[in-house]
Amino acid sequence: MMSWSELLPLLVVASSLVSGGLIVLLDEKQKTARTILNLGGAVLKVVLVGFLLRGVARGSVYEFHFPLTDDLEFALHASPLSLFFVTLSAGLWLLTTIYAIGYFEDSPNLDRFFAFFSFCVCATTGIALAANMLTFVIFYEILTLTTYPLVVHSGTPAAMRGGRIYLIYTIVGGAVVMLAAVWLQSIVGTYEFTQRGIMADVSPDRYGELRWIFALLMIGFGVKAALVPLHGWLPNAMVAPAPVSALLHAVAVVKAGAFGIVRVVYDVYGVEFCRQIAVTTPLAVAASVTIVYGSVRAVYQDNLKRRLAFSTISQVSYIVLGTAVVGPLATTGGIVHLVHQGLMKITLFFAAGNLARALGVHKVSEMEGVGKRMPWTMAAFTVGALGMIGMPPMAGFISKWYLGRGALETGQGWVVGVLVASTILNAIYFLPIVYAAWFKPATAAWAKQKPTDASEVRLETRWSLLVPPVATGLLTVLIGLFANVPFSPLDWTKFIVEQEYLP
Amino acid sequence: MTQPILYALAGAVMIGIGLFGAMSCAHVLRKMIGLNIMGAGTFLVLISLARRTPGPVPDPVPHAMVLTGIVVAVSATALALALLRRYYRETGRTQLEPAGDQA
Amino acid sequence: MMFEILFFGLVVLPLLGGCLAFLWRPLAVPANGLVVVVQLVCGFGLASKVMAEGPLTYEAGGWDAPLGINMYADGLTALMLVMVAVVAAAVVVYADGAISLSDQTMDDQQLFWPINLLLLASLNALFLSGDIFNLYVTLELLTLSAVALIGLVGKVDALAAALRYLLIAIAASLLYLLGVAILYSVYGNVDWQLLGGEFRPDAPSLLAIALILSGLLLKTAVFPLHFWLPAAHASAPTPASALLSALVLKASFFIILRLWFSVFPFQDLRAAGLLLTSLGVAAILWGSVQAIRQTHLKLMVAYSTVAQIGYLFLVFSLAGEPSVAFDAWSATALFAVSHAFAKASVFLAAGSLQYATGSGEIESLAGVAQQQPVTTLAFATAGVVLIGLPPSGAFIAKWLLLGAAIKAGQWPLAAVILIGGVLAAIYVFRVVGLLMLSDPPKPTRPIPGRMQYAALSLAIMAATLGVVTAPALRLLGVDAPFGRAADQSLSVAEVVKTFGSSESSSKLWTSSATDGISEGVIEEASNDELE
Amino acid sequence: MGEATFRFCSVVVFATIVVLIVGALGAAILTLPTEASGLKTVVDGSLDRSGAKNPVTAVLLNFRGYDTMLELVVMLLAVIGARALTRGETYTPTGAEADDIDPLLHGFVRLITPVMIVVAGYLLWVGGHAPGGAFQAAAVLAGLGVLLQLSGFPWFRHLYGFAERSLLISGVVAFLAVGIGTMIGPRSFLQYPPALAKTLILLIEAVATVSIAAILLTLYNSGVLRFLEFTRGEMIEQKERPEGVRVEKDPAEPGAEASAP
Repeated sequence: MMSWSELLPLLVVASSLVSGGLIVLLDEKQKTARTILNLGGAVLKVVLVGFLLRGVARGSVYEFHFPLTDDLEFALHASPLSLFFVTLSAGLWLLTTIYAIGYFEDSPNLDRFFAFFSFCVCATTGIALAANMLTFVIFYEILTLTTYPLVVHSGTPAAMRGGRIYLIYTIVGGAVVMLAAVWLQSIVGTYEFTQRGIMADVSPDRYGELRWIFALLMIGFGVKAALVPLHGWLPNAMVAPAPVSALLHAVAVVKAGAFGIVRVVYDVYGVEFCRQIAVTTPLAVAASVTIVYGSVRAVYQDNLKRRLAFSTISQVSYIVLGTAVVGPLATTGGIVHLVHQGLMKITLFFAAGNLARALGVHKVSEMEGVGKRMPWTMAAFTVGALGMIGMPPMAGFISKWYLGRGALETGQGWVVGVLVASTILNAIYFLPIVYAAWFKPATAAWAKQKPTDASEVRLETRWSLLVPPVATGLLTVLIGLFANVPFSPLDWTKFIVEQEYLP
Repeated sequence: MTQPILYALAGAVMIGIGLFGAMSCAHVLRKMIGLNIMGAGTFLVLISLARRTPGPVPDPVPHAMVLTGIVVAVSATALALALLRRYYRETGRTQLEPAGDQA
Repeated sequence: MMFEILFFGLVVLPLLGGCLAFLWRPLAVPANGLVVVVQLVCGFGLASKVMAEGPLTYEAGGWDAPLGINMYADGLTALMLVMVAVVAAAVVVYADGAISLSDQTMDDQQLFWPINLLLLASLNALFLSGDIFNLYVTLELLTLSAVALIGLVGKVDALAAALRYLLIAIAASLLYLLGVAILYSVYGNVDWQLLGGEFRPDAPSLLAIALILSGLLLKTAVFPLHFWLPAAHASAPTPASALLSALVLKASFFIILRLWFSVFPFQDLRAAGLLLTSLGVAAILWGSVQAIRQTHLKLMVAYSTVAQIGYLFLVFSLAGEPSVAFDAWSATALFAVSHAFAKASVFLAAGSLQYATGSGEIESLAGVAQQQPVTTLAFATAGVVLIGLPPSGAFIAKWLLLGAAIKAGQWPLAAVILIGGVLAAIYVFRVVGLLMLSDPPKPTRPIPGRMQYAALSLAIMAATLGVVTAPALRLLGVDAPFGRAADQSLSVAEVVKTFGSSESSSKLWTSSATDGISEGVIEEASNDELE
Repeated sequence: MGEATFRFCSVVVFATIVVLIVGALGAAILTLPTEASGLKTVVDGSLDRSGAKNPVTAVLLNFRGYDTMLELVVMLLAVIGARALTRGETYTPTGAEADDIDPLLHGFVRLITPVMIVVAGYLLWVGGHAPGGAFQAAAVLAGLGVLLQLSGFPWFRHLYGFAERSLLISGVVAFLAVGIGTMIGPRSFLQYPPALAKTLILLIEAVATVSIAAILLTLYNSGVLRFLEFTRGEMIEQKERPEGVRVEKDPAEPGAEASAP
């Protein structure tokens, strides 16, 4: 009989698998049942994660092991870092679910959509809780497969093209990760993710191989994390509907890549060992290039979602950068940005989705004066945009602050230059939008949509589309304001970082 | 060289003749005849090698195997001929298109 | 006693059922149903029995080898029989639906049922056989039933494909028989276990190996001997396509695997092993590229089989490295099972799609997903298994193969394993992408539920096979030609050293049950030292 | 590459393959020991318990009886496949054709029929201790069947449908029945009790003889669609022949004489 401590991590992963499976069995017309299953699954997951958090905070150990071969096993383990990511994805999933239910309403193929939506989150929590590389790779590949039907959901040729590009990148990336993982296993044997890595016993004459493996892992995870030049799929995948974009950019895919890099650096190689074999500087350079490149490209996009996509490319690399600048403060800034970027970017995509859905606005140039027409949406958008720039007291400021201090602490002043350049570029591509939306008169002819329910008459759009961005926008502010209260993302990050760096 | 070995060598030559015919002839019937010659050669090899026993009585096991083999060959030949007839009836052809990768 | 029940259920009953199904039409479907259920019970029963008690033997006819024919079941056999039982169950359910749709005269289509039963009997008999001449007879049975199934539709392309397949198969059988004849004239018996114990790499034996291998390679359709396969598998009636690709090819491969590692002195045949593996590599690349180029759905699936068969041949060079031999060998068996489930499912789904759209062209599949969600899901899921993504058995198998390739330092193989996966992704998702297009919405013919769900359940089993790899590998470890990694913790090298030569130790692996080998050997060795 | 060059090259390649195989085979045969008794001594040692005095029959029906049973299944499969392909059509001369049949042939067939049956029976019986057995007997019977059919004996036409199918499967079923009987025994599959061995072997052989004869005859029939086929074949050939392509006119067109077993 399985004990609770084994069952809980498995339940966290499997709960969305079950709800997704049940949705598959539903009839397309059973809208209520589908909504109940969706929300029920999301709420259940949040509750289960809550149990997990409480348990880990009290010092309990949650592990699940299942042997696959003599020396390979499927293993889940709720470490502080895992929980950090699980909490993020469970929380944001709940909001995205609410948003998606409102967004799609009566469009076709919703069974398929919501089933894969659930499977996708199952894969993300699996990635978060994976205790070894095999388990990580399993969920990493499942994530690829379950997001594909979401990307191509609309079924248009453009969506198909986006989906095809997405698949080519991620399947090749997955293959590279698999090669690296198996190679690593052939050197160090069977291993679990362990703080400060597992490389202590490896003889120095294999360091060359380890460098290659590191490079492969960075390339493989870099595909999903959209490191330049592996980012090509992300702008193309923005053809997906808004809730999917939110999922791709904030909750699941990009984050999975970044999380993979964090795992490898901290829990496989160990950050000190990484510095020892001199692989951190190239990674930092790659991250910096990505940050600047993404920002520059974002400036030139008129399509709002494309601009946000390039912004994601740039912002996710903050996480990588924080990891590559070896030092407790930079690490704090990088890891906490997992959550901060997620919250801010999801706010922006929710808002963009509302604009597109209510007014048919897809381009930045059509957004003049939109603030008066959709004040709540644009308020949330503004908070997200300012956060991205790094304006205090938003959450983004905290990330940049720690990153900058970390760089100075370790004597890598050039990183601060990168941060400043990126901040200026962020301002260049976000501030004009905000200004135009609030202070310019409306010029574009917006589409008029017939209101479909009561809330849509009273409010600027349906409540289920409004609550999520407002909530995440609010959180962006709150997390920034109260960064140092217990159990805030920053506090939790510091706890993780202490374990990594303290002797 | 003893007599059984000589017969076995003859069997080997028959196998060669049959195989060559099966490979180089285009008409399916000729291919079948080639394969049957090859089969007969194989059976001859088996039978003659069974005669290497010291006494007058040969080893019976290969004989039984050859009987089985003959029946199998007859069955396969019959099925091939039935297929060929049907194929001929449908297409009027007695040859197969050269096999290759379909593009 | 146990084996008698198995023998009855797996060989006698399907044969009897086949005869009766041929004799009296109303019996055909019930007989198939009964046999399929009994096969499942016997297959899993055998697996658990073998796992608990080690390999089983049975004298068919009551005479022990070399006079009589021995039947033999170890872990590999049991796994193959389970594979046959599961695939056959789904195919029979599907065929019942497919035949009900057929516009052919009832007579012709109804003959599927007896032939199917005889095919299953010959598969089971083949996997259980311990006698290389008996293997020849079962191979012929298999060939004739396969040809009969292909020819059943009577369409011109099917007739041509069946005829070519039959000609190739007859030639291949004769080559195999010739090899058996030579082995008999050298060793005076045809029991593979006895042969394995006394095999010498002398000139006639080497020629026999060459002949047997070339015959079996032709039947397994490994590149470049695959030329007959695509047309045959693509033009056959769909249930037959599934059986051929999933099971029939595995039968001849099983014999290669068995003979190579349990009879032939494979450690002395490294060059030949390398050659086999090179063919496998070429098959993976060539088959995948051809699959990508196809415009006809079932031809694409058939070329995918050409490619996937290639993976099975990687073991022949990998097993040269003793430390990874068991991993590579068991991964190969696992891959075979995974491919059987997935490929059968893909073929069944492809057949359904072909019927639903009325066309076999890939282009005509655009937008079918909306009307045929279950079949689309089945195709996509099974396709994902072909790519080798988790949590399928193919993923674990590829992981093990990749590990073996890296540990053995065979980097080109590692690259090919991965490239093959990416190429498979291209041809699978080309179809899946088309299916999921939203417009134009395609009116399709309805497909009976049992056809849809037969394909889907196989696909789901293929996709979740990874969950049961641990017991599957434990099963494979029973009397495997290599020690399992776990049993080998004392290192093969030590054992080899103790016994003086690698030859004697490799014989040792073949002739006794694996469990307890290490302990036994070490015990003996230490006793020797004490004395 | 021209067609002639291609043909020449392929012939060279085939010839090389063949020479290699034959050479290797010859070399291997020459290295074999000139004396080897194989399993002869083992067979001789168990012959008295096998129920047959002829060692080949003992191997075929007892020691390796399982193989022989599968071999009957091979025949059954061939016949099922062939019937599927030709839809069980048969050829019996009728009408004017039947009238053409030489009265002398009729008389001869009447005369020879009982003789052939007796010969078949003898071959079956003698198999127990000398060369002979079910297959040889069945071949004679099948020959008789062909003869009867060609000379247009009308009663032969009724041997189709259920009765025919029963005959086709009877050999395999007899084997299976005996096998199941011995398993209930309880012994191994087809492990005859020594006392009953001779009887059981004879029983199986007798049923198998009839069954194999029926199978051979059906196989023959599945090839005999000649008149219909030839006319239709010619028509198709003329209709579908592309211009400028030489259609092979082979004297060995798949006619009846080529496919008689």
